[in-house]
Amino acid sequence: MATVLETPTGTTPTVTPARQGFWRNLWRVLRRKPTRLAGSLIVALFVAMGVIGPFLYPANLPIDAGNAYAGPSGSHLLGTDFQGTDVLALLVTGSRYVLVAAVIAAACTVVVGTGIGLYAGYRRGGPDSVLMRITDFIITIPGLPLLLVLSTLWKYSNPLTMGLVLGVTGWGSVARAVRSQTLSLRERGFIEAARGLGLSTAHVVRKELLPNVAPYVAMNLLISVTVYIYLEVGLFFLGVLPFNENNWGVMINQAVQNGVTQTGQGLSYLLSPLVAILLLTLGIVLLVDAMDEVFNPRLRED
Amino acid sequence: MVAATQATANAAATAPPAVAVRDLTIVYKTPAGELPAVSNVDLYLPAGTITGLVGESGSGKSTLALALLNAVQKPGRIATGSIDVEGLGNLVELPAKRLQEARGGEIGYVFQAAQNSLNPLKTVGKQLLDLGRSHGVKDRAGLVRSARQLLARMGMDAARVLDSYQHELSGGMRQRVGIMFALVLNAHVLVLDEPTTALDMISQANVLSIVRAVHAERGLTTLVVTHDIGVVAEVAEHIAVMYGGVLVEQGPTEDVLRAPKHPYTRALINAIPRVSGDPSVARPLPGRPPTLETIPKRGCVFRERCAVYAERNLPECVTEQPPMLPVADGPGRLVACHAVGTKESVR
Amino acid sequence: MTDPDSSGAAIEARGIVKSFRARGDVLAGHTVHALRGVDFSIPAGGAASFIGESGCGKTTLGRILAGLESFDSGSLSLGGVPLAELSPRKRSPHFRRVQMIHQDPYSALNPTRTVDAILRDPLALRARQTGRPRAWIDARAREVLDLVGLDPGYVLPRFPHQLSGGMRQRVVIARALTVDPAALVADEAVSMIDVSLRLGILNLLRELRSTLGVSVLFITHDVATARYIGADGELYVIYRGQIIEHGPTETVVADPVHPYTQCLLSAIPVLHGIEQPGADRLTPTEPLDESQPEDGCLFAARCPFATEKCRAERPELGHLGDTVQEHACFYPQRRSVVATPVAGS
Amino acid sequence: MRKLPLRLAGHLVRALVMIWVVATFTFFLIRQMPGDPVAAQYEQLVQQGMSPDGARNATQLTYGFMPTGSTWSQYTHYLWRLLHFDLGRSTQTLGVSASSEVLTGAKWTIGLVLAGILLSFAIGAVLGVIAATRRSSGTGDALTITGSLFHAIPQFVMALVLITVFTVIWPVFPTDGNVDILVDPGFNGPYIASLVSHATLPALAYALSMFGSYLLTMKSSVISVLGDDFVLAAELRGLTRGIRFRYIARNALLPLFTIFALTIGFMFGGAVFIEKAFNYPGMGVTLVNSIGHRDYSTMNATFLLITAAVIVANILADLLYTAIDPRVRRGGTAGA
Repeated sequence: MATVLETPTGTTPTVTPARQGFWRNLWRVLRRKPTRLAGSLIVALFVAMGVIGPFLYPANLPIDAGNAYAGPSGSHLLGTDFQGTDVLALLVTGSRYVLVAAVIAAACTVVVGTGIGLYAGYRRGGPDSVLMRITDFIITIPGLPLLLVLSTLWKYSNPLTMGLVLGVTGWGSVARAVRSQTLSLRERGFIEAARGLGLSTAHVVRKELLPNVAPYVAMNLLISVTVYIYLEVGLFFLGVLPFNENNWGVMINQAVQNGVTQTGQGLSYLLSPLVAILLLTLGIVLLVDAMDEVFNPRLRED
Repeated sequence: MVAATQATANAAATAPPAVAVRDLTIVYKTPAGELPAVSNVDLYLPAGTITGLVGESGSGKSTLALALLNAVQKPGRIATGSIDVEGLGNLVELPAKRLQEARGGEIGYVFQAAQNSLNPLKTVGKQLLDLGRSHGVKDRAGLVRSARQLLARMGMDAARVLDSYQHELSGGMRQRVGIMFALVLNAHVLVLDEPTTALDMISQANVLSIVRAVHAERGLTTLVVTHDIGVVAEVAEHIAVMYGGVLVEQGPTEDVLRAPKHPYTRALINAIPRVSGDPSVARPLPGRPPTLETIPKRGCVFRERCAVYAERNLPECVTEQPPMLPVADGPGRLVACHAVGTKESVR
Repeated sequence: MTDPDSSGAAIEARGIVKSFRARGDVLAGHTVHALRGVDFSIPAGGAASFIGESGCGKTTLGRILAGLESFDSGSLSLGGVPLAELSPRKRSPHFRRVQMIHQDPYSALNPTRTVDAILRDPLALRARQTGRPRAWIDARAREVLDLVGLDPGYVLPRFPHQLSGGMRQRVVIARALTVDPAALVADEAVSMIDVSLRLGILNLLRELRSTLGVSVLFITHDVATARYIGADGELYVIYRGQIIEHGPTETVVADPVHPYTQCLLSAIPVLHGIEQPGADRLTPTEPLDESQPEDGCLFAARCPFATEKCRAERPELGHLGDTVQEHACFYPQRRSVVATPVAGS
Repeated sequence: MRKLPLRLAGHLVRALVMIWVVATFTFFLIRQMPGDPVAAQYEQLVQQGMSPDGARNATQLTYGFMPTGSTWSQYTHYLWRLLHFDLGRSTQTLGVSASSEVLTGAKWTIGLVLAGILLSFAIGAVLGVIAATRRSSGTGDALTITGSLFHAIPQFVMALVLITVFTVIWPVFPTDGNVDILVDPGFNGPYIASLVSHATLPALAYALSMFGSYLLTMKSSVISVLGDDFVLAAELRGLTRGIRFRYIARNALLPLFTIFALTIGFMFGGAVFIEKAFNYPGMGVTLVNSIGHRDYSTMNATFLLITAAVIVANILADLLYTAIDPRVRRGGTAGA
């Protein structure tokens, strides 16, 4: 359950009371609305699929040419693809690449974005305007065309490279959100008071700024996971990347290549990855509004 | 100092209306059910007078001020009682269209200096024309002319102000524009909410002198809502003190200040540091002002912080909300306290 | 005058100058003179109040004394130690002994931390500096809360939004006490608190002066509050960055000689019925405007008694007309502007 | 109005710097290609017996930059040509300059994106106001959930869903291309009808995948504006409902423009998916095909033009914002 919701603040290994309180609060906040429970269930399902999935099926899935494009049936819950392989198996085994890459990218975005946002917002002056020019630049460059151009260079064979590339190009909006939040926080009295008491800048950033910025970071983290899933699956769908192992984007690409949209045959092969993405996106979206309550004691209470 | 212009002269001709608030209760919907922010208030604003409504946070004074324009905001609503304005009738029952015309037309409301009561995207002049259009004013030139007179009367460069946006005006200037908007359609009842909060002493004195002058010239019935007794003492002939949604005392300002009857009024006056006389005479009031949730449901709302109850703890202070009763030795003086009131001689 | 190196520390400031380059395009390129050479001194455990209209520089002076703002020129010493020459790193331990109490209790406390966490961090720092054991931190946290009249059991586990404005301001003062300050700079510390509770905070500040020997600098536009808190201390009246009247609080309030001070005191509302207004109450002829002339007396443009000389030369702070208090006016004149209690009230 | 030209100048400088950085980036990117295509073509021509100079000129014609010489001279030469809007030749369709190749696609993409933006802006803003005004009721929550859901649905998923529904299950719309080839082009009824029918699904895909973010932003901004003092003041001054609504709407639109600027990059990016799914001949498809065929000069040109389009759109959004918000247009501090 933890990977997707892992927030950057969870660095200290020992679970200090505040941290233990964090998980209990998280559960209390999630329980408050049924939509959030549904959301966390969906996300948990997909995370489990990503972690356990590939172990449930043999390395190369059985092909049954005679039974191509079969509709959903008893033996094949979601039907079969153009080679007769079971779509459900493809979906499950294909989920790991997508999820791992998205989580890495999101974590990378959050760390880079929050770091730059906090630094720019807190330091202001020269470094702030330089960093903000860079952020504007990153935001203005259209994400997908950039990835396409980069795809000629790297082949994104494993999720790590895909995650890093996505992360490096996508931290713009998090940085901007965190910076504006830090700028407004900086005017608040408690930041100046902390400095007046002689507390170190590290303390001010970690204990005073970060907890106040956390809700925005968490929300951006979740939203960026959905954006990254959509970007990477899209890249495979466009067919610009050679694929050695299967994933959702490949399934969609293969379905379109084999004329599913023309013939209408094997619709389940095309629709299952689409529905999987929609479901996962829905799950994450339902959790987004909980993030504010998790980090803000005033909202958490009533 | 005042050039009585033609516009203000005919405005003074029609006599200012009196305003009578009878048994008014306003409740707010909260998770713990509907709680009264204002309970059973009887307040009378004699025609042509300035009344000062004093109260701390949670006293319900701002809610009462909004009620005078029947504009209590959700989740609040007027549960019982009536607000009769001479020549208009009971605002609570006024049809929506007539109420909309009365707001701005007969009754003007002025916001705090710190609040932005103007649309940030339009100039003051354009918003003045919007006001005219909403009230079906045909003679736009006349409207602009009386607006200019009012602004000039308040010591402002009318042309420049009409052409500027809100962010180009200071707090004090924004407030005077608010006063102009409230009176430009010849309203005769003026309600000012905390007119001097967040202003310096000198600009506060300036605003209060403007309020006094405009009240006299245009013959208004004015209500000034504030937390600062000094402001009321400076500008109002009639004072009303609220605590926890209840009107605890009202009467002529000088009499009430000279001989406050209600324990809360006495404590409030005593808690203000003075600029002359022995400084150590001031005493803080123990406890803290109530919020909507912590106002006691039964008995006197001030009981927990009341010196008289602490000393004599009369049983009815706990069981029964004290009614507003005339005081033996003061014309027009009313107090809501079991220990005072006419019954005092009996006790 | 207590000796400088007692637990408290005297603060001496000479010729403090501070100006800002305004960024708004109306004032583009025009520098705002916040402070124009201010002298100020306060003994250990003493009291001083600064009054003046907003924008006159009193808050800037407070921030400079608390080390939160740099200053262009002049000298500043705390407990006899001149701070101007020290490097920022060496200066900060000294400035830590001057703590600022902000006006807005809602923004002075971190909403995501409990009072316990808020007090614990500075106390941990203090424990490390003074070599005290960890157990001392909890005990000291409770002590400072008692000092400010709060019940530790009730307050420690709570978040700021669960406390009232008055209680929050007391927590702010308690946090300041964690570093055993020599001086507290209270900038409009009570203007956002309910009237009935203000006196509680003011009394607290007075008690801290007697019990801990902490000196209190009170910045406000409300003269009566300034008088209450600094009754036995000094009163400084600031106008457009210059001190124009300074002396024992009672003298300046009862017997002001500078026309600006007189305008300030005349503007205080009179409690008719129990006070009668001063006979010759004054009002300035113009509202305050930054672009008013800089040469000659700064108040000349608004002064009802300004003469050609006032517009030409700028009077220096002095005792012209053998007044008890210092003032900066060529024509000091006693005027009864303050409301006095009506007999028998 | 003195501030406006200042602002414009700032924008232009930033735009030029950005385009220069992107151009440099793609220049060096192409250098890193496995088996540097430019050098490969040069050797190949030399092997075919062409003189080194002839081969250099031919390659230079194709790629738009000199195959030999120091990287610096190649770079400066490349920039010099860029200033003349000459982005080299497309290797895919011989003889056609890369930029013209892209421009043909550009007008389709911009048309689609524009339609998508307008549709999503309208739907999002209107639904946002409704969601805000009825936020405590069921419709409010329902709209918010749909808004956040549609906001999160990727563009190509939306495109494929629309295709499956409207061309496979219930074939109402034509499937691919931007116009029916049989119809002779020109300003006549059938041509335009086929143009529109081909464009509806892609534009709808844009709108449905974008209106969510406008809805959410509009809802939160209306709610915050409703909390402003001037809304209550307008009510207390007896302004009519219509005037009050206009006050609220105009103030609530402002945050939408900032979101608008942010999503433009997203929209042009999305063009690649939607055009590929609908096989609509826009810049996006040109980019994908150019990568597929290793046609680097077209790829470079397309990427530059897409970035330029995004920058221009951002500048327009910012100018529109300045036009509406006087605080930006006539800054300055309040007088005494």
